[in-house]
Order: sequence, then C-alpha cells, then structure tokens
Amino acid sequence: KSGDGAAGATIVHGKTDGGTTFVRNYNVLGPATDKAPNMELVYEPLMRVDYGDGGVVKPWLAESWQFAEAGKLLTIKLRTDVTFSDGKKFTADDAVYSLGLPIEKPDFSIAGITYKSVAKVDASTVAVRFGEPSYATLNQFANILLPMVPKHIWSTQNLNSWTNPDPVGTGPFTLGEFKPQQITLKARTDYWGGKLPMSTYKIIPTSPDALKAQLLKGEVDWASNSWANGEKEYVAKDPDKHLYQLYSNGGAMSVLFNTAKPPFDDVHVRRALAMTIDRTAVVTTLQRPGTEAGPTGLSEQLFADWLDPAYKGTVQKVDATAAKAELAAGGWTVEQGALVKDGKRYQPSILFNADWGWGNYADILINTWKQSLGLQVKGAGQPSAGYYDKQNLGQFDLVAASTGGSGVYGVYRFLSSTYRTPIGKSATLNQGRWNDPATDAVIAAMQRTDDVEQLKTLGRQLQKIVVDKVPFSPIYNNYYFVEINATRWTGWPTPAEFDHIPFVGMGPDTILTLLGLQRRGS
Amino acid sequence: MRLAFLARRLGFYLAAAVAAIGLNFLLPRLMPGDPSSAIVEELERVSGQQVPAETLMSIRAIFGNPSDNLAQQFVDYARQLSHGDLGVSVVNFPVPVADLVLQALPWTLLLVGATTITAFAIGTLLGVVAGWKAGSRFDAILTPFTTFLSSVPYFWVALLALWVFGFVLGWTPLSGGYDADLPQGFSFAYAVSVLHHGLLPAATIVFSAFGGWLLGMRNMTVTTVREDYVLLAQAKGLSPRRVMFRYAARNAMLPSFTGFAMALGGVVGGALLTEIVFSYPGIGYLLYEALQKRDYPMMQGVFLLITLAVLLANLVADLAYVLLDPRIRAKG
Amino acid sequence: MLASWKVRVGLSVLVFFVLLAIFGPLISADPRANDITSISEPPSADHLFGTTQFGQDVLAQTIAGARGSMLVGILAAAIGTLIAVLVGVPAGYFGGAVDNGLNFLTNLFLVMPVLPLILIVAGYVQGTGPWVIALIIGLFGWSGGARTLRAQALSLSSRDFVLAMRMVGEPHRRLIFCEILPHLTGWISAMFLHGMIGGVMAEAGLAFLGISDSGSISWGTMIQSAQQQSAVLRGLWWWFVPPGLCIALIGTAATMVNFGVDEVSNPKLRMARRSVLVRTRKAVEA
Amino acid sequence: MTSDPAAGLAVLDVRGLTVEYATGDTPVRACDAVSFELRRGEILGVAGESGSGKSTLITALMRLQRPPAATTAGSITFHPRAGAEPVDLVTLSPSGLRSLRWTSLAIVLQSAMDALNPVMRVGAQFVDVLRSHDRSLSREQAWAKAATLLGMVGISADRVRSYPHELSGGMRQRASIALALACGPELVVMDEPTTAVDVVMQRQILAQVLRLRRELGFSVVFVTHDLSLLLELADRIAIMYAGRIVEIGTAESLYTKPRHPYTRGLRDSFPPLRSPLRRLTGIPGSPPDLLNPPPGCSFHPRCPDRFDGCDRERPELLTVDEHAVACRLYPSGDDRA
Amino acid sequence: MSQPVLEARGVSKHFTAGRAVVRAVEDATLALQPGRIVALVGESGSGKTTLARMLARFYPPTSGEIRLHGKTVQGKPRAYYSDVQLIFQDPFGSLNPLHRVRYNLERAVKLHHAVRTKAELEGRVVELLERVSLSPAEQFIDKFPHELSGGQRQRVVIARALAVEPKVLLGDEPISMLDVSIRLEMLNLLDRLRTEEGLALLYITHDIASARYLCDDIVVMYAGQMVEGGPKEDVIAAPLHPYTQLLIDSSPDPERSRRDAFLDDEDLGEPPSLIDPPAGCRFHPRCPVAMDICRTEAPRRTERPNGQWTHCWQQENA
Ligand SMILES: Nc1ncnc2c1ncn2[C@@H]1O[C@H](COP(=O)(O)OP(=O)(O)OP(=O)(O)O)[C@@H](O)[C@H]1O
Ligand SMILES: Nc1ncnc2c1ncn2[C@@H]1O[C@H](COP(=O)(O)OP(=O)(O)OP(=O)(O)O)[C@@H](O)[C@H]1O
Ligand SMILES: [Mg+2]
Ligand SMILES: [Mg+2]
Ligand code: NI
Repeated sequence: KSGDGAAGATIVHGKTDGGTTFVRNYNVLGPATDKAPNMELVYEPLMRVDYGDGGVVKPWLAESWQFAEAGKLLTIKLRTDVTFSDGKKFTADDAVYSLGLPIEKPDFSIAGITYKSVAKVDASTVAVRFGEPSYATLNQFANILLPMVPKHIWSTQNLNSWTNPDPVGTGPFTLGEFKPQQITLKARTDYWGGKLPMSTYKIIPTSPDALKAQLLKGEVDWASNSWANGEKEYVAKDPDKHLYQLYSNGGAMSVLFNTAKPPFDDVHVRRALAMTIDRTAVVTTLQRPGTEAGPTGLSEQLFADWLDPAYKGTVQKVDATAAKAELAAGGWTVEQGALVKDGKRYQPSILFNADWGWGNYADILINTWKQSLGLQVKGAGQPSAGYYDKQNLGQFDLVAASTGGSGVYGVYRFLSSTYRTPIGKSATLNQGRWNDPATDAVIAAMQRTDDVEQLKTLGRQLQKIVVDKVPFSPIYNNYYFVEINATRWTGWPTPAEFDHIPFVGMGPDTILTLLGLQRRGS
Repeated sequence: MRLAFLARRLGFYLAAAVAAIGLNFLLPRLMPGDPSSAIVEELERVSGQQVPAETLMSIRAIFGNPSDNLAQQFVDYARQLSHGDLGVSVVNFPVPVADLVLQALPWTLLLVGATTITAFAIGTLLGVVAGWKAGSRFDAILTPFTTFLSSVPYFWVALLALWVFGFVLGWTPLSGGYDADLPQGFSFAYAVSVLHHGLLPAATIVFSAFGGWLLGMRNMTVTTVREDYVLLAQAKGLSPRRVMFRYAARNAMLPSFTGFAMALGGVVGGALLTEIVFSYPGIGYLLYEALQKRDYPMMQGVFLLITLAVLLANLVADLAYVLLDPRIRAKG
Repeated sequence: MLASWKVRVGLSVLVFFVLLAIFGPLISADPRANDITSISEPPSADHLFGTTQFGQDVLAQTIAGARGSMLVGILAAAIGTLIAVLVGVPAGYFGGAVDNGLNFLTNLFLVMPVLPLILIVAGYVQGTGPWVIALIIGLFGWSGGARTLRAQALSLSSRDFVLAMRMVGEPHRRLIFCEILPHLTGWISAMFLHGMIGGVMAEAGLAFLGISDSGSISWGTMIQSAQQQSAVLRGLWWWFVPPGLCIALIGTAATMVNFGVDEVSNPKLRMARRSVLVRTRKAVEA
Repeated sequence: MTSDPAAGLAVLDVRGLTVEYATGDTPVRACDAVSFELRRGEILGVAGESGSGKSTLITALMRLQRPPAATTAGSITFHPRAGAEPVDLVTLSPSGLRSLRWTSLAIVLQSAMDALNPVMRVGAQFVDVLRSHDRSLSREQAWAKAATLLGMVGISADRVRSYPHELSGGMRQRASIALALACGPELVVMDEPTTAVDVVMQRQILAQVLRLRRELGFSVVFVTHDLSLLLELADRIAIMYAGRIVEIGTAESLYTKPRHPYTRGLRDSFPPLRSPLRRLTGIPGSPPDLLNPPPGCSFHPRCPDRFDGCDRERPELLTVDEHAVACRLYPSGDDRA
Repeated sequence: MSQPVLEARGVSKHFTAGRAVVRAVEDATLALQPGRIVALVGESGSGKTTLARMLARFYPPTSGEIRLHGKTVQGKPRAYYSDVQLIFQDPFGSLNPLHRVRYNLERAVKLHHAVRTKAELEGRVVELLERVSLSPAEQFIDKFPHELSGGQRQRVVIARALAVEPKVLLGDEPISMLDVSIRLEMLNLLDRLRTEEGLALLYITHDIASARYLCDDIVVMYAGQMVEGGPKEDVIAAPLHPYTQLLIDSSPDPERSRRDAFLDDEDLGEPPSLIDPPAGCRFHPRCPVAMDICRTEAPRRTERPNGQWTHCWQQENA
C-alpha cells in the first residue's frame, strides 16, 4: 500500500510513541510537550555526537571550533553552504539568534545549557562564552533541542504561543502534507549535505504491536522500537531484509542507592546488594542475552577504548557469600527480612516506573535479594509522574533508573555533588544524593580539559570509584533499537560497522542514515 | 401532564448539568494542594521549561487562581465555558482542548455510535426471539452462551480479535482509523478504508455488548409474553410475528430503552479500552493519552464533554420515551 | 433458592474462587518467583498453566490474582452496596424531602459517565493501592442499585404488612430493618454480585490502562503485563487466557446466580425454563 | 332465548377435557375430565372457588394455554355456524386455529387493564384484529368500524384514539367486550369480566352483553366466582370444584334444587338481600390443594353429608335431562333432594 | 345509645396529584359505638378506604376532626393504635411473608404489654389464636403465611389486631379477597368479637348483602360524600336516596325474578371525577329523578324518626 507510488522514492517511518494523532507544532523550543515528530529533519544543530567513536562531538552545521581561555571561550566557525528551505542563507546572525534564545528567554532554558553569552564574530563565526571550563560540555551544541532557526522568521513571532505550522529550517526536508495521522516530508533539492535518495519521508503513527505486523508486511521501512525476541520473530524470517539492530547508547539501567540516608550511606550495604543482583536473569527475561552491564556502567560496545582493562569483559554474577561477608564487615545482620545494625531495622523498598512494566524485573531483583541475603525488599511501583517525583525528591531507598550520557563524562557527570539537593527538594541529576569529594575532583578535572589521554585517565579513576564505592549499580546496558525492513531501501549501517546510528530521532545521525541509503535494485 | 413531565425532566437535566460542571470544577480543587500550581509544576517537569504566561493564564482560568475565592473562580470558569472554551491542552500547547476533542469526536461517534446501535439491535432482536421461544433449544443454548460472553472483559476480546484477525490472518489493519495514504474526504476509497479499519473494533464492541441487551430483553420478553394483552393478541388470531413484535417486543423493549439511551450517551465517551487496543483515534484514546501525560485541562474538558453528552442523550431518551410509552404522560 | 441449578452452579463457582482467593496463596507457589530456566513455556507438568516471560508460574499468578481481583471486587461491591442501601432505602421509605434530596443525588450519579469519572479520579490520585481503587469504583457505582432499592422500598413501605406492623406500634427503625430490609435481601445480594463483577471488571480495565497498584497481582495486572510483553501477538496464550477466563467465569457465575434468583422470585421466568417446556411436551404426548 | 334457527344445537362439545400443569414431579391436574355441551346462543355460567380451575378451563377451550399447562386428554368439538365440518380444537393445526380465532372464538379476560396493550391506542387494537381477519378492509374503514363497535357498548366515538390508561375501569372492560365482538364470533368466553368493576357498572355491562347476544346471537361461556350473579345471568350453570364439574344444570333448578352438597353450600354462602336473615355458615374448611387432592370425592373433607366410601370412590358426573351431578348421594343421577 | 368510641366529625380529605386536587372524602361524619357494627358501602372510588385510613390515622384529615372517647386526637398515633386497629382487604399483603405467625403476634403483644416470661408470652399468643378460632394453636403458631389459607391468614391478621386489645376494629373489605365459601365464617367471627368483646366495628364493603348480614347500621357513600345512613333494614327496604336504590337494584339477588334487572339496558354513565366533581348533588348526572336544584345546590341532611338520614332534594322537599 504505502511506498512505491509513481513518485517512487518514499521511505515510511512508523512512529510508536506519539499516540494516534500528530500535532502540527513545529515550534522546536515552545513549551508544549507534544510536538510534531521528527523535527530534526527540518531543524539541525551545530554539532553531532559520534556514538561510533566513543561519543566524541563532531561538526554538523558548524564547520569547526576552537576553545580558548582555558575552555571558557568557544569560537565556532559555521558552514557557509547552508541555506534555509526558503532560500535564505544560514548566517552567524541566525546562529547567534538561535543560541541566544535560551539565554534571552529563560522559559526556553533547556536543561543543560551552560554558556552565558553568544556573540557574532563575523558572517560565519560566532563566539560562545562560558562561566567555567567547558571542554566536557560541548555536546550541548549537538542537542537537537538547540537547533538553528531562521532569525528572519522566528524573531517576529510570539514564541510562547506560536505553533510554526510551516517550518523553515536548514534540514533536508520540508513539510509536505500534514494530517493528524500521517505526515509527509518532502526532500529538498538544495540541501547542503547532498542529494537525498528519496523524495518523500512519510511518518505514520502506530502502536508497538501493530508495528511488528507492518514491518513484517513491509508497510513500514524503518522504526525505532524494541522487539523482544526480535531475532527469532523477525530477523529469522528473512535475515537479508529484516534487520533488527541494537546500538548501545552508552548508558545502563541501574539501581540507584539513596546514599543520603541509612542504610545506603554504608558502602558495605551497597556492595552487598550490588553483588546479589541477578543480571543474567534480567537480561534473559528481557530477551536480550549478553547485555548485562559491566560494573562501571560504561558499555564495551561504545567505550572499548576508554574502559579500564581490569573491568573489561566482567559479567557480574550473583555472589551470596561475598555479599554476606560485606554485610558482616559493615556490622549488619539480616533479621526477619530486614537489615539490622545497632538495634535499628531497615526494610528497604525499590522504586520503579510501573509504566515501563518494570515490576516484573523488580521482582527478579527482590527475589534474588531474598534468596541470597534473606533481605525482603518491597516493590514500590509508581506511574511515570509519581516515579519521577519521588526519584527527584529523594523519597526512595533504591530506585531502578537509567543512567547514561554522551562520553564518559556524560555518563558520570550526574554523580557530582553540585547537583545534590537535600531530600525533599527536587534534584534533576544526582537523585542518589552522592556526595564524594574524590568524585567531585575527578569530574571537575574532566571539565577542564579536552586532552583525550588525560580524559581517559580521569575516566578510569571514575570507573574505579564507581566499582569500589558503588554509588549505583548497573544492571543491563541500554540501547537504541532499530527495526528496518530493507525491502525497498538498502545501505543501512550495522552495529558491527557504523559511523552513525540509524536511529530515528538522532538528528544528524538520522540524516546521515537517509543520505546513505539506496533504493534496492537501482 | 405531558408538558409538566417534560419540564420536570428538563429541570433535572439542567440541575444535573450544573452539578456536572460543578463537579468538573471541584474535582481538581478537591485534590490536595492547589491544582493550578500542581499543573504548572507538572508542566515544568515534563518540558523542563518554565511555563509561559499564556499557558499559566489558561490554566488559571480553568483550574483557578489560588488567590481568588471559590465563587470568583467558579464565575471565571463558567465564563470560560460559556465561550466554548475548554482551556488549552497542556501537552499540546497551545492547541485548545476543544479543537482536539472535535478532531476525535467524529471517529468515536462513528465507531461507537454505529456499534452501540448495532449491538442493541442484534441483542434486542435475539433477546425477543429467545424470550418468545423461552425454553426452546435456541434459547437454551443461546442464553447461557451469551451470559458467558457478556462476562468476558471486552478489552480481552479485543486483544484476541486483534491477534487472530489482524495478526494471524491479516484480514484487518492493526491500528488507526483509516488508511493514512488516502486523502481524507468523501471519496469511495476513503470510506472503504474507514470501514476496513473500523471493522474489527466494531466487531469486538458489538460482540461483547450485545449479550447484555439480549439477556435483559429475553427476560423482559418472557415476562411480557405472560401478560394478558399478549395472550389476548394471540387469541385474536394475529400472526405470531405480529404478536411477537407489536405486542410482546414493543412493551418488553421499554425498560431496555432507557439503558439504550444511556449507552448512546456513553457513545461520546468512546469505547475506551477498545479504542486503546486498536489505537483508534477517538475520544476514549484522547482521554487515555491525557491521563497518561497528565494533561489535566484535556482530562477535564473531555470529561465535561462526555458528561454533557450523556445528559443530553438522556434528555432525548426521556423525550422519546414519552412517545414510546403513553402511560408516562399520564403518570408524569 | 438452592433448588435452582443455576444458583447452585453459580454459587459453587463463586465459593470456589473465594476459597481460592483466601487459601490459594497459602498453598500455591510464590507467584513472583522467577525461574529463568523456564521462560514463556507452555503448560507442562512442572508448570500446569505454563510460565510467563519472567519465568513466573502462571498458575501461582492466577491464584494470587484471584486474591487481588476478588479483594477489589468484593470491597467495591461492599462499598457500593452499602451506599446504595443507605441512600436508596431511606429515600423510598421516608419519601418527601428526604426522598427528593437522595433521589436527585441518585439520578445525578446515574447519569454521570462512570468509567471516565473513575479514570479521572484515579488519574488525580495516581499510584494507588487496591483499597483506593475499590473505594473509587464503589463510590461511583452505587446509583443503579440505589434506584432499584428506592423503588422497592417505596412500594414496600406502603404495603399493607408494613402499615399493619406500624399500627401494632413498631418504630421506624424496626420497620426498616425487620419488615422492609429482609425483602430486599434478594435485590441487595444481586446488587452485591453485580457490583462484584463490576469491580473485578473495572479493576481489570484500570489495570489494563496502567492505573493500579503495580505491587499487587490481580487478573487485571496479569493481562496488562502480558499485553506489555506482547504475549497476545507472540501466541503466549497460556499467559493471558487464564486471567481473562477467570474473570469471565466469575462473571458468568454471578450472572447465573442472579438469573437463578430471578427465576425463583419471578414465576414468569421460572415458567420459561427449558425443563418446564420439556415436561409439558411430555405430558401432552403421554 | 333467541329465534336463531340453529338454537338448541351444540356449538361446543367438550368431552373429558383434562388439563395439567407440568410443574414439579407430580403434575397438577387443574381440569379433570371436564365434559359439557354448549348450545348455540346459550350462556353457560361456570362458577367455582378460587383455584378450582375456571381460568384453566377457559384458556384450554381457546387453546391459549401455555407451558406448563398442557391439555393431556379430551376433545373440544366446535361446530361452526354455516354447516361447516366440526373441528376438534385440541388437535386442530395452528393455522386452522388461527382462522377460527376471533371470527368464531373470542375471549374477554378478567382485567381489561391488563388485556389491552398499554402502548397501543384502543382503536388501533380493533383495527389490528379487524384488518388481519378481513384484508379487504381499508384503514379508514377499520377505524370507523372500531368507533361503531365502541358505540355499541356505550363509549363515544372520540375515545377510539385514547390509550387504555386514559379510560376508566368500566370503559376498558366494555371496550374489551366490544373488541371480542369485533369479528362477529359465534362463541365468546369470558373469564370474570366484571370482577374488577363495581356492582352498578357490572349490571350495566352485563345488560349490554345480554342485549348484544340478543342482537348478534353468540354463545357465551361465563366464568365467575359469584354464583349469585350467575343465577340471574346464565341459562345453565356448571359448578366446578377442584378441577371437576360437580354439578351442571339450568340456573333455576340449580338455585331451587341444588343437589351436590357443595352447590348447596355455595348457594347458602350468599346472604340474602331481602328475605329474612338467618345465621349462615358457608362451607367449613378450605378448598383442597390440587397438588395433593383428597382421595375419592375431593369435596368429602368439607362435606356435611359424606358417608362411608366418599373418601375412596370418586363419583362420576351422571346426567339426567338438563341436570347432572357428581355425587355418591345420587348414584343414578336422579333427584333425591 | 351509648357514647361513641370513635367519631369522625365533618372530615374531608383532599389529595393533591400534581396541580389537581382529588376530593376523595368530603365532610364525612361517622360514629362507632361499642358493640355495634356500622357498614360503609359504596362503589369503587367513593372514598371508603380513604375514610378508613383517616380513622386509622394514616392520613391526616384535610379538615374536620377525629375523636376518640370524645377527645380530639392529635400527636403521635402510637397510643391511638392501642385503641384502634385496621384490618386490610388482602390477608396475604398484610402479613409479612417472611415472618411466622408467632413473630407477628409476639411483636404485637410485646409492644403493648409488659410480658415478663417466655411462657407468659406464649400463653398470650395461644390465647389470641384461639380467640380467632385457630385451634389447636400449636398447629398454626409456627407457620408462615403462605402455609395458611386465605381465611386462616385473615384470622391471624385479626388476632394480631386483637393483641393490642383495641376498642375499635376498622375492617376495609376484610372478606372480599376470600373465597365465597369461607366468607361467612369470617363474618361470623367478627360478629362474635363484637358481641363477646364489645368492640366497635366499622365494616367496609361493596357487597350490600353481606353488610345487611353483619351490621346494625349502614352508611352509603357516593363520590366522596355520605348520601344515606340508618338502620340496615330500613335503608335496604326503603332507601331514601336514588343512589342507594340503584346500588340495591344492581346487587345480584337470585330471589328476584330472573333477568328483570337486566332488562332496562340503560346507560347511567360513570361515577364523577373527584377532581372536578359536579356541582350540587354529586349524583345528579346519573340520577333518574334529578331536578334543577340538584344541579346547583348540594342537598342538606334530612333525618327520619327511625334514625335514617339522607342528602337528597327529593326527601328534603318531601
Ligand atoms: N402456572 C401454574 N403452575 C402450576 N399450577 C398452576 C398454574 N396456574 C394455575 N395453577 C393451578 O391450577 C389450579 C387452577 O387455577 P385457575 O387459575 O384455573 O383457577 P381459577 O378457578 O381461575 O381461580 P381464580 O378464581 O382465582 O381465578 C390452581 O389450583 C392453581 O394452583
Ligand atoms: N394517595 C392518593 N392520592 C390521590 N388520590 C387518591 C389517593 N388515595 C385515594 N385517592 C383517590 O381517592 C378516591 C377514593 O379512593 P378510595 O380508595 O378511598 O375509594 P374506595 O371507596 O375505597 O374504593 P374501592 O372500593 O375501590 O376500594 C379515588 O378516586 C382515588 O383515586
Ligand atoms: Mg381465574
Ligand atoms: Mg377501598
Ligand atoms: Ni365480588
């Protein structure tokens, strides 16, 4: 049905996380939480993160950049061949306007913007000034939520309420037709990055289950969704054309300890619990065998070069004896399912997001703790909203949460005590309230350098802290899941060999993927 | 008498509408804490941004400005509503709730309306026959079977149906309301596509809903068939079909009719779970999404709409009932 | 009443499930125990109902689910029935201003769309336990019952035997409790059963929508969990069929009891039984 | 009596009619070998206490009984007017029966409120039956005829458009009598048609029935528990007790010379309106439970004249001329009272 | 004649149904004396039940007063009920099918007497059953209503009423639901109670023959009004009011030569609406001897020396 019309070159993307209808709101920076999907194909950022290369930041609309003043001043040189889809050139004015928006309008202050001011240097150069050394936070310019927008259009609008129904951006596509249940994007012929092999990019809303059928039937070419047992149920049916790929995103699903309150302020307790997590059971039931996280929380697929060799290839097995020894060392006993020390009983609970259906995995953890330590941990599921509330307010003992970020610094950054708040006050990072001078020192050092070797050394120091002091304990690695039906389009990257991830919603990576495709048979 | 009856019903529905609006107004305010601040916080948490002044105003109008007293808040709220303004969706800011609701409404009306009527028709018809032939093999098999059917959770049926017909057999699409490739409008292909997509959800709704009608109708028919006037109709030598429909069914239907009216009112609420299973773009799904994303203005708006629709349907049903049952006019 | 086979069968099924809910979890396996050596396995000698994606025993979960679902169902029914009695009976018995007020309340709740209302309220009080869910379901599910009870109490209160006992000097309290209420037990128990399936169904629906206490196991959460893991599309029927069937079974059982009770109390329905027809035919042929 | 040439000939010949209710393990025999003859133009009264099987008999006569009632034995021979072949209503095919219904056999039920369809206008219920038996009749003609029929029983024509509940009890009852006469039946059975109305109205209605019978010449089976009424109204009277006819005879002879002790007791249960008062006792005890009928003569437990053997032998209904009685006091059915 | 126990003086009852007013009883006066039976006859809807229920204080009269032992009654009816009891028409409906005979009687005894022991209670109940000829009492005491015949049920109802030791019994068609053959037993029982216990009895019926059998005085009601009253034989033998005449003529009377009454096939129409009753004498639209004055002015009460009275212009002018 979909696809091979006369126009021929259409690629269909099945979107599973957007409900049944789309909203025509292309105001990238606006306050709505639901906006039009795949805006990254219209609005592009200055840089991109190369996950194929340890999460290093690479140029995109920016041609090159340079740090000065010990990492406090960043001069960005822009590409000169970029035009907006209305034909106007992309200039430093636009970049200054775009980068200035979040500063000028605190409403738009996306979490993670750390620069203080922006200035135009010349027609294709801008200078960004930071308050402190910021080598490590360069990736904020790769955030698709900090896109380059046309000043000539945006500056005349009330950005709070404007829905930008006909977006004009630098990206390879313009909006063709917008229907609540289908969006068609038209490929530009004058895209700076080159000519796209397809003329149309179609987005249809679907549900995870429906998507599976659509993929099998070839109605959808490309989607980003996990398919438990996808190897067997999908790939095996046509290994040539049915592709199901996992790309590490550098993070992991972990247990975060609330280190601000007993008993998890005691490293022995943390270690004992970390030692008795049955990671293999979890990944088995997840149907993602072999994805147990190492003790550092850094995935080997991504951070092979950065990992301390000592931790490479480690699969943490349940070790009840060692765990009991840890408890004993800390002076803890387990009585009637509770941790006891100095006459005080602690019966911990584990917070998890019920909307993710994580209850069953929590049960696995709880069971293992019970079996190996006799400790009875209570499951405390919450729907998303409550889950985040409680997590941010520190109202938990243990929480199952995702950790991650780009680069080693990105992954560990949240452990900095600068993000720490007292229990009861919301923290957006460091919800475990980790407070360790050694950690802080290493993180601060990483911010002050862009020297790769030095970063690697610092990174290993952090890894050691994480492994030894266990501020959190990783369970399994997180991935970008990619489902492809390559019947119409070939040329997809593979996890074995990629320099961009064919994941929809990754900004430049999505564009790179599209640029690299070919129509099958032509 | 008749007019007095109608006037009284009308009065009740007006009062009920006021109560519904009041409930809608009070619900968020009854929750612990100040609703608008809660929503603003929620919004900030979700978007990671500060809430702009416009959103804030919209939220305040619907959920109250904590500094105003309750009466003032209600006045603001009522004024807002009287303009047809249900507020602005938080999640889809700045799209008005009313727009989103209007977009979803036709789908729900079409799917649930058609199926409610179909289920009622099928259930009532079979119920009349089963009741008429009470004790026959037809009745002895159909009635217990239907009892079972009507006890099966309908989203579960929907899941199974989706699996069998959508997935295994591939006869029907798995989600959505129409083939997105087709231009929307009154084309033949579009209509076919709408029907094709609606078939399975419709079938499951009908499948799990007709049983209730059947059982109720059967028992009413059994009772009615034993009335003297049915006996007399038989004695009059009228054809069995005429006796069955004009005398037995016509009277037996009166009680189910009230239920049917309520069901029709409920149409606007959508077949919540079915819509969700089939990702059908109706009101039910809208409410579900609002709920998931904690889009309170949307929740409130949808709920108000559903309530008012139910009230309206009940009113219409009452009016129709007056026509159906002449006795009501006298009783008042 | 037990003369009706429908009542007997229905009650047996219900009693079975109630016993299962009470004692089942004591003797069955741990429903949360994960056996990762047997994942998503179809029914076998080891796991009579098979296992889930998480290596949990479906039988044990179904039994634990009986407790979760029945608890909500029974609580909701009890709350709903209690309110229905408290509102309906005085309204019917006393009439007048009491009736006007209570009847308006009843009609109001009667025309309110219940499921959306429950959803909204449940949405406001997120992440709740079975008690709150039951409370919400009960609070919004009493109106139909109250209307019936009101009508019944109204007609009973003007029945001669009530007047006669009043003339003998019985106080209102005794008239309500000793003369009127006993006549309503049929209605009330029917209402309770109805409320119970309603509660079980509503809980399942809410769980399916993700509004439930994720810590507890109920048939609803089982179906939801199966749905989340695409059990339906993967053909893991043994995972989601038992909870659905259990709901259908107790629903059918409750309906059967009500049907049977109806037949006993309504001779017209009793006459419509198949056995009557068959016997009559035999008599004519003899 | 009428001047109908066919007068005196039987219109209905009931022989050994037995009706049972097939409930429980032992069937309830509500009509037990009932036999009687109804002559053209005659009013046959059937009197008996509550539960004696009067309604059962009537519905069985019209083949209107429904499960669990079943006619298990006997015949009902109907002799149509214009020399057509007699038919046995018990075995007649449903379609054959339907063609007789209302054109030949009509019924008036006890409560007119329940017998009229509450959601149809009164006139429409006439039109319904008129048009289904005479397809040539136009809608307008049918409505006009309905108005005429109502006029016949003293209801003004503008009432055809009323709903049943808009009429008073007496009007409803008269309307249903008019309805019974709509297709000119030969036989009208009436099951307590006036119990729900009071005496003044009762008298008016019955007067109209008598007048209409004079004009139209139909026969009537009239069922009531009020013997005193029947004595004035009926030509012949059958007394039922526990599902059987215990005595049948002309009204005069039944009043002046009741033979069966039950008939006598029943007659003496009505205090006189004018003649001197004396202490009356009615009939002691209560009617039998048909589930457990007493052996022998079912009246024997209450019978003042019972003698040895009444509790074993069941007396047959023995006919002598116009009078028949089932009592062992009259072994040959002759007059000994 | 002795002092009346219970009196209704000029009582009226107007029901409001929507905007309409139903004038169910208008200016009714009635006196019940110990040891005497008054019969109230009239056709359906004439207000007999309404009057009885006012006397039983189920409804407050719209106007007029009810006097017990010469004193106007007011306040809670509880004490009143130890003197006045009402027997309903339907013996099945007035017994709760869920309670045994024993319960019904024991409650009544307990509420009105301080019984100390179980044996005393039992004794009283047995005695009551025997008073209404339900003996041996043991056979009936533990039965449910549905296990009794209609006549037996009605006896239990009477026994329950007697338990409070009333002075007045109001019987609202107490025998009309019973089988013809057992009606007389019930009438005889009532007669015995009157004689033995000196009860004052109101006997409501539409059967004038049974009224004659049981009562001392007859009062005739028509359309909410009392039209005639007096000693029974006088009223029946020589009715003063044309309605009474009509009622007597309409009553089945086998002694009358057959079919006489059916010969005058005259349509007298319906009883009047009580919402909008005819002006003047309410019977005038159906009255064969109506005069002009009947249509405009309500007739006053005319009394005869024999105690017979009526409201009729014919008599007033006579
Ligand atoms: N549906 C039934 N099932 C069983 N027995 C029945 C049924 N209907 C009637 N009977 C029995 O049949 C007998 C005759 O009933 P029927 O209604 O014919 O009496 P009836 O003479 O018309 O009484 P009434 O004067 O009260 O109308 C009664 O004893 C009754 O118990
Ligand atoms: N609660 C009431 N509300 C309105 N009207 C009433 C009420 N009770 C009785 N009536 C009317 O009052 C009139 C007298 O009724 P009542 O029952 O007293 O008559 P009755 O003489 O007892 O008749 P019957 O012989 O049928 O028992 C009737 O027209 C009736 O419709
Ligand atoms: Mg009968
Ligand atoms: Mg009365
Ligand atoms: Ni009578």
